[in-house]
Amino acid sequence: MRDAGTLIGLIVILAVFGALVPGFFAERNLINILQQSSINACLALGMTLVIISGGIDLSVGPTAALSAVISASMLVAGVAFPLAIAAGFAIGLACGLLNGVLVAHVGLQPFIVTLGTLSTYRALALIYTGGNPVLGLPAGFRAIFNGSLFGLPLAVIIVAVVALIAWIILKKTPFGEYLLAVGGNEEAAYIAGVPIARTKIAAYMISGLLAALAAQILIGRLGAAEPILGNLWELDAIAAAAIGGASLMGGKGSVVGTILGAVILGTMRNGLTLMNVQSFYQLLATGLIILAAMLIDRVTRGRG
Amino acid sequence: MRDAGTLIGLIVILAVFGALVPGFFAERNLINILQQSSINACLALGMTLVIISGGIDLSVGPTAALSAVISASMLVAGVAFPLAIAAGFAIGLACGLLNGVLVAHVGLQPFIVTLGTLSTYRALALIYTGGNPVLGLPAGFRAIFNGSLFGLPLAVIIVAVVALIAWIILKKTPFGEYLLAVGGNEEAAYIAGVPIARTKIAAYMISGLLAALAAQILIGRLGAAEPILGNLWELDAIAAAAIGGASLMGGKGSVVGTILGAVILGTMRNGLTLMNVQSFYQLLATGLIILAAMLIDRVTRGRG
Amino acid sequence: AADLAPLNSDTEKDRIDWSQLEAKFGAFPKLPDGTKAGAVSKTLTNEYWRSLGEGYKVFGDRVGVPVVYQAAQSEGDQLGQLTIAEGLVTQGYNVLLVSPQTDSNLQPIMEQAKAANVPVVNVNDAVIPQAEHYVGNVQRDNGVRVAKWFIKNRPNGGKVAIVEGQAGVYASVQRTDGFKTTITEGGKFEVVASVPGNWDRQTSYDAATNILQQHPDLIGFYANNDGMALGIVEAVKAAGLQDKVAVFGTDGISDAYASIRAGELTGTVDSFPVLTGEVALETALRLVAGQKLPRVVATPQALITKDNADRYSGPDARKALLEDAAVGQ
Amino acid sequence: MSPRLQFAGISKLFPAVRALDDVSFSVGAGEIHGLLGENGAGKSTLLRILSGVYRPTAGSVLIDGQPVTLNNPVAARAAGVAMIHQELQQVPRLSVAQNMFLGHPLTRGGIFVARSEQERRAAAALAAIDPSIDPAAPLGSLKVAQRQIVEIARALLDRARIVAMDEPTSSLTPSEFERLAKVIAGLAREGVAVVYVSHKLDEVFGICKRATIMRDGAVVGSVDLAQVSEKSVVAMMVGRELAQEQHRAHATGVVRLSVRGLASATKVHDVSLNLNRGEVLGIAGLVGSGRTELLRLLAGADRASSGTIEIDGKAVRFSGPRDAIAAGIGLVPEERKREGIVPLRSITSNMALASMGVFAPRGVIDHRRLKRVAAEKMKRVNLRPFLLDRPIRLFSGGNQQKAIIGRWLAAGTRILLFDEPTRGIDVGAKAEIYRLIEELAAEGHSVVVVSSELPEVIRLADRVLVMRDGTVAAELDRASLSEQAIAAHAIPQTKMQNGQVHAGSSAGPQARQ
Ligand SMILES: Nc1ncnc2c1ncn2[C@@H]1O[C@H](COP(=O)(O)OP(=O)(O)OP(=O)(O)O)[C@@H](O)[C@H]1O
Ligand SMILES: Nc1ncnc2c1ncn2[C@@H]1O[C@H](COP(=O)(O)OP(=O)(O)OP(=O)(O)O)[C@@H](O)[C@H]1O
Ligand SMILES: [Mg+2]
Ligand SMILES: [Mg+2]
Repeated sequence: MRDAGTLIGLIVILAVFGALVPGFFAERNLINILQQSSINACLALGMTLVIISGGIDLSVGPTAALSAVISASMLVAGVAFPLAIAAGFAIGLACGLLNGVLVAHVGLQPFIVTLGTLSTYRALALIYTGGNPVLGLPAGFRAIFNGSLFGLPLAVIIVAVVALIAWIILKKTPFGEYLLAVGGNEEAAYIAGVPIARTKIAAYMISGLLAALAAQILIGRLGAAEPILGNLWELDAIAAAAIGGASLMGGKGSVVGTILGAVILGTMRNGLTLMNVQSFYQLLATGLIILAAMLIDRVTRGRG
Repeated sequence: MRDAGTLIGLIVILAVFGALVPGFFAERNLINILQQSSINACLALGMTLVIISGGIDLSVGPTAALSAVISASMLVAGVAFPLAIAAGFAIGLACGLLNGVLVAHVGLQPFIVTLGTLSTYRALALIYTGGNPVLGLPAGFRAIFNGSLFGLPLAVIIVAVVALIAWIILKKTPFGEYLLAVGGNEEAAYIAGVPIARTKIAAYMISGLLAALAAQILIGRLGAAEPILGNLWELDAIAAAAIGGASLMGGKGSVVGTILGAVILGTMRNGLTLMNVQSFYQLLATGLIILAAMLIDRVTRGRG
Repeated sequence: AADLAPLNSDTEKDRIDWSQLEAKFGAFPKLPDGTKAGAVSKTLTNEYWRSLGEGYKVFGDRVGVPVVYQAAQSEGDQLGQLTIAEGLVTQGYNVLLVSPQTDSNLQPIMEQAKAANVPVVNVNDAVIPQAEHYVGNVQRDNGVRVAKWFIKNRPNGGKVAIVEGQAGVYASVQRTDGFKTTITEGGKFEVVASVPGNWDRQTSYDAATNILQQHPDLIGFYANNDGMALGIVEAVKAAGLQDKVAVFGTDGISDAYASIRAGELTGTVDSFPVLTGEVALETALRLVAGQKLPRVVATPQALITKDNADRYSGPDARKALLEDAAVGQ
Repeated sequence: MSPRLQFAGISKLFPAVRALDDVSFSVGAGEIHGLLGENGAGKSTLLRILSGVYRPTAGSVLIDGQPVTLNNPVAARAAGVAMIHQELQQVPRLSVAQNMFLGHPLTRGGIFVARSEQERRAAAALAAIDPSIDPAAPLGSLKVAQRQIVEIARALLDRARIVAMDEPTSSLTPSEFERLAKVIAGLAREGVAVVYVSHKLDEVFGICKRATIMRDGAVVGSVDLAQVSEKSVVAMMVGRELAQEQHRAHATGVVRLSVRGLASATKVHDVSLNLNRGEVLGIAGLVGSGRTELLRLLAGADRASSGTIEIDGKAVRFSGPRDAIAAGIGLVPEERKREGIVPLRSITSNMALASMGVFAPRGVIDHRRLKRVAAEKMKRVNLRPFLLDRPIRLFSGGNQQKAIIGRWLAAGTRILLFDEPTRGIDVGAKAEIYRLIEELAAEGHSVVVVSSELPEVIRLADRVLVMRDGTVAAELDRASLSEQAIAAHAIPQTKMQNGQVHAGSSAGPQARQ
C-alpha cells in the first residue's frame, strides 16, 4: 500500500505521545484529535486535488474567511440557514473559479495567482466587515455543525464523508483520471482529449468549496465569523497533503495519505498542548515533526 | 529583451503613482523606494537562484532572524565587527546547507523541507533569545550598513553589487548553467555529469547567505535584532521573483527581472502609503497588482 | 538619542498620569496654523487598533487638527510598517504617533524624525528604547490585574491556564509574565498550561479543549487578548464547564463587553483604546505647541466584569476613569 | 590483446523485471558493433550501465582488459565512454553549445564559461552532420531531428575510447544517416569502439561488421553480418520467422474525411485531401514539410486558420482534440514521451484516458469492464511484459506505443492518424503494428500514416500524398508508387538543381526560395 509510510509515521507519533502523556489514548482525547484535525483535513482534501492537477491553492484561508463573513452576516440578518449556507458555498466556488480561470485560461502560474488572490480575498473580507467579527450566529445554525452522531462530532463525520467522496472521485471517476493525467503530463492529456481547462478549474472550485465548508464548520463551532479567520491555513493544508505523499510537481497524491497527514499534524498539536510544551518548543517540535514525517515517508516509500 | 514585460509593468505603476501623488518623483522619494526595496531584492535574488534550480526556500525569514540574533548578541558582547558579521553569514550558510542537504541528498520536496525549517529556525531564534530582542548594537556597526555613497544608501549599493554578482553567476559561470540545467531537466543534467546535489545545495546556501546579509542590513538600520524578524519575507521574495519571470517549475528566471519585481512591490507600497490608502485597500491593491503584473508579463511575453 | 537611557515604560520615573495633564500643564494650548498629525499602528484587523484611531480622530476633530491614520497589513509586517512611517516623515507631518510592531522595527524613524525636527510619540504596546515620549498603559499590569481577581475571588486556589499570543511578541510576553508571576506567588494556584494561541480564535479553542480535557478541574483561563478569550469561552461551553471555569481576556473590545454582559466571558482588562488615542494625540499636540512633558504619560486600564461593565462603557466611561484616577487606583 | 570493451556476465534487476540476464560480449578497438533486439530486450539498459546511469546487479564492465567502476555518468566519461541516449537528454533553455558542453564546460580562468570557444568547437563537431545548426541558438528552438544531431555531435566532442549510440537516427533521414555513417567510420579508423543500437536493420548491416542479438534480456548470439541474412537476424531477435507480408488494400469508395483548403497560421498551406473508408493514406515528405502540423490540425490539437473539414459529409469544426475525438479522430503522436504518455499512470489508465465516457457511463468508472477491455486491447497489440497496472514509464518505447494505439482502439476511433508510428520500434513490433493498421482498415477504419521511412509508406499505403513546404505537392496511387517517385516530389526543385539532397535542414527559408 502506498500510504504505509504515512501510516507508520502516524503510529510512531501516537506511540511517542501515548508513552509521554497520561490519558492520551482516552477516547475523549482521540475524538478531540479527530475534531481538531477535521478542518485542516477538509482543506487538505481540496488542496490534494489541486496539487494533483499540478497546481497549488494558497488562497484557501481568505476564501474561507470571505465565505464565513458573508454566510454569517446573512445568518445574523435572519436569512434562512440553507440559503445562508448556500451563499457561503457559492462564494467558495466563485473564489475557486477565479483562481481556476486565471490558471487554466490565462495560463498564469498557480503559486502566483493564488498568492495574489490570497491578498485580494482577504482584503474583500476585511472591507466587507470593516475588520469586525460577525457575532451572534443563531443557535440553530450552530447546532447543525456542532452536533454529534454515534458519539462522533458531526464535523468529523462530515469531513469523513467528504474524504470518501474525494476518494471516489480520484479512484472511480473520469474526473479523477483527468486530474492525474493533467498533472502528470498536460500535453499528453490534451492530445488524449482531456478537457484540461475544465479539469483544472474544477479542482480549484472544489478547493474553494471545501474551504467554504471548513468555514461553516468553524463558525458553527466558534459562534463568530472573523475576517481574519483562516490565517496560514494554506501552509497546514499543503503540509498535510505533502506528508500524505502528494507531489507538488503534480500527477501524484492520495486521499488516504492526506487524511493521515492531517491527523499527524492534529495529533502533534494536541500532544504538545497536553504536555504543556512552551510555545517556542512547540514551534520547534512542529518543524522537526514535519521533517521527520517526510523522512519516514521517504524511507518507507523509497525513491520516487 | 526577456524582461521587457516586467519593465513595462514597473513603468505603468510609476506613471500611475506619479500622476496621482505629488512629489512622488522627488529624488528623496525615489531613493526611499530603492532603500525600501533593497532587503526584499536581496532575498529575492537568492530565491531566484533556488527557484531556477527547481526548488523554493520558505525559510528565508527565520534564517535571517537566526543570523540576526546571533550576530547581534556577539556584537553586544563586544566581539569584533568582522567576526560577528562572519558568524551571521555562517549561520545563513548553515541554514541553507541543511535545506540543501535535505532536498538534494535525502530527496525531500523543497516546499516541505523549507516549511519544516521555517518553523525550526524560527524556534531556534526564539529559544536562543528567550523571545527578547537584542538591543544596543554598537554605533560603529550600524554605520557600516547605514552610510551612503554618491548619495545612495549603502544598503542599495550593496544589493546592487549582489545583483551584479548574481547576474554574472547566472550568465557567465558554469554554476549558472548548472542551475538552469538542474531546474530545466534534472535527468539530462545528471547524465551530462552535472553535480546535481552540489548545485542544489549551493543554491540554498546562497539563499541562506543572502538572507543573512539582509539581516545584517536590517539590524544595522534598526539597531536591534529580534527573533521574530523576517516574518512573511518569503512571500514577498517569491512574489518578486515570479513577477520578474521566474517559473516555479524551475529552469527559468532572471536577475534583472527579479530586481524589477522587487522594485515594483516596493514602489507599490510606497505609493499606496503616500496616497494614504487605508490598509484593507492596500491589501486589495497588493493582490490586484500582483495579478496585474503577471497579466502584463503574460501578454508581453507570450505563451510559455 | 544617545544621552537618553533606554526606555522602560513600566518603570520609568519621569511619568505622569493622563488625568493630571490638564492640572499640571494647563488648558490645551493654541497650535501653529496648519498643524497636522500622522499616525501609524500595527494592524486594522484588530478592533483595539481601530479604536485607537477613533480616539485620534475624536480628539483631532475636537481641536481642529487633521490626523492621517495608517496601519500595516498584518501584525507581523515589520518592514511594511517602517515603510509607512517613512512615508509619513517625508510627507511633512508636524508630529508622529507610532505604535510599533516590535521594540525596534521603527527605530530608523526616530532618527529621521529627529533630523526633520518632528516629535514622535510612541503609543502603547511595543516600546522603542530611544523613545522620548510614550503614551500607554503597563502591559504587565494586564496580567497582574487578572491574577489579582483570581486571588481575591477564588481564595481556595486551583489550576489555571494561559493562552498566549504570538510567540515572542512584547505584549504577549509581558502579559503572560505578569499573570504567571502574580498568581503563583501565594502558592495556592498552579499554572498547568501556558500554550500558544497565536492571537487566533480557532487555535485557542482547540488548545482550551485539550487543556480542559486533561484538567477537568481547571478553574480559569487567562488569554492575552479578547479574540482568543472568546474562542476559549466557546470551548468551555462545548465542554459544559461554563459554571466552573472563569475566562479572562485583554483589550476590552466591544465583543468582549457583549460577552461579559451575556454572562459568558468572565472579564477582560480594558485599556480604553479610544481614550488612549485621545490622550496620545493631546500629548503629541502639546509637544508641538512647545510644552515639555514627562517622558511617559500613563493611560488607564481596568478589570471589567459583569458588575462594572456598564460603568466603563458608554458616555460616562471617561468620568468613571477620572474618578478612579482621583482615588489613585 | 584484450578487447577494448567487454561486458562480463552483466545482470540487472528492476522491481518485478529482470531486464538483463548474464550478458557477455565484447567489442574490439576500431570495431563498429551492432546491438539488436526487440523493444524491451534490454539494449538501452545495457548501454545505460556502460554510461554509468544504472549500476549492474551483477557482472562487470572491462575496458582494455581492466575492470572499471562506472558509478555515475562522470565516472563513465572519465573512463572514456561517450553515449548518445535514446531519449534526448537536453535542456531546452540552454544554447546548443551549452548543451553540448553541459557538465564539463570550457572555462576562462576556471571561472567563466568560454562561450565563444565552446561555440566554435560545437560548430566544428556539428559541421560533419549538419552545418546549418547555430551553436548559439537555444536548443528548444530546434526541431527534433536537429536536436538528435546535437546529441550525436556532443558525443563526438569527447574523443572517447568507446562510443555507445542508442538509436541515434530515430528522427533522421537517410541522407543524414549517410553523413553519420561517415563520421562513425572515421571514429573506427581512430580505434574507437562503437556500439550501435538501431531498429533500422539496413543501417546496422550498412555500417557494422558484427552484431550481438539480444532477446528478453539475454544474449542470443553474436553474428558476422557478412555471413547472415536480415531475415535470419530478425528470426534471432524475435525467436521465430517473420513472414514478409505484402500490402493488402481494403479501401472502399466511400469518402469518410474530406478536407478542403486547410491552412494553419504557420506551416500548412491550402491542403485538400480525401480519405475513404477502409483506406490507408500515406503522407511522405521531408522533415519540416509540415506533416506533423497537418496531422495536428486534423486531430484538433492546433487551430486551423482557414479551410473546411467534413466527416461523412458533415462539416466539423474542432476547438480542441476533444471535438476531434468525438468526431472519431485519434492521433498517435510523434513525440511519445512528451505528447503520448502520462508516465506515472498505469497502462490501463493511459489506454482509457480518451474514452472515459465509455468506461464511466453513469459517472463512475466501471473498473471490471475497464480491466476486461484493457486486457483485450493489450492482448491485441501484444503488450510486453503483460503488466497492465504497471506505470507506463517503466515500459520500453515500443510497448508505450502499443498502449497509445490501444487507447484509440478502446475509444472506438474511426479515423486514426499515425505520426511516425514505428519510430524507435523494433522489427517484430513493427510488423505487428503494420498488421494492426491493416486489420483496422479491413474493419472499415480510415488511417493516415505519416512516415519518413519510405519502405514503410510503400508497405502500408493505398495512396500517398507527398508534402512539400506545407502543401500537397503530389498524389501517388499504388501503381505509381516508388521511393524514387516520392523523393522526386518531396525535394524542392532548387535543391535538385544544386544536386545537394540534404533533408535535415530543409525546413528553413532556403527550402522556400
Ligand atoms: N527504470 C526501470 N524500472 C523498471 N523497469 C525498467 C526500467 N528501465 C527499463 N525497464 C525494463 O527493462 C526492460 C528492458 O528495457 P530497455 O529499455 O533496456 O529495452 P530496449 O531494448 O532498449 O528497448 P527499445 O528498443 O524499446 O528501446 C523492459 O522490460 C523495461 O520495461
Ligand atoms: N507547435 C510547435 N511547437 C514546437 N515545435 C513544433 C511545433 N510544430 C512542429 N514543431 C516541430 O517542428 C518539426 C517540423 O514539424 P512539421 O510538422 O513542419 O514537419 P514534419 O514533416 O512533421 O517533420 P518531422 O519529420 O520532423 O515530423 C516537428 O518535428 C516538430 O518537432
Ligand atoms: Mg532502448
Ligand atoms: Mg513530424
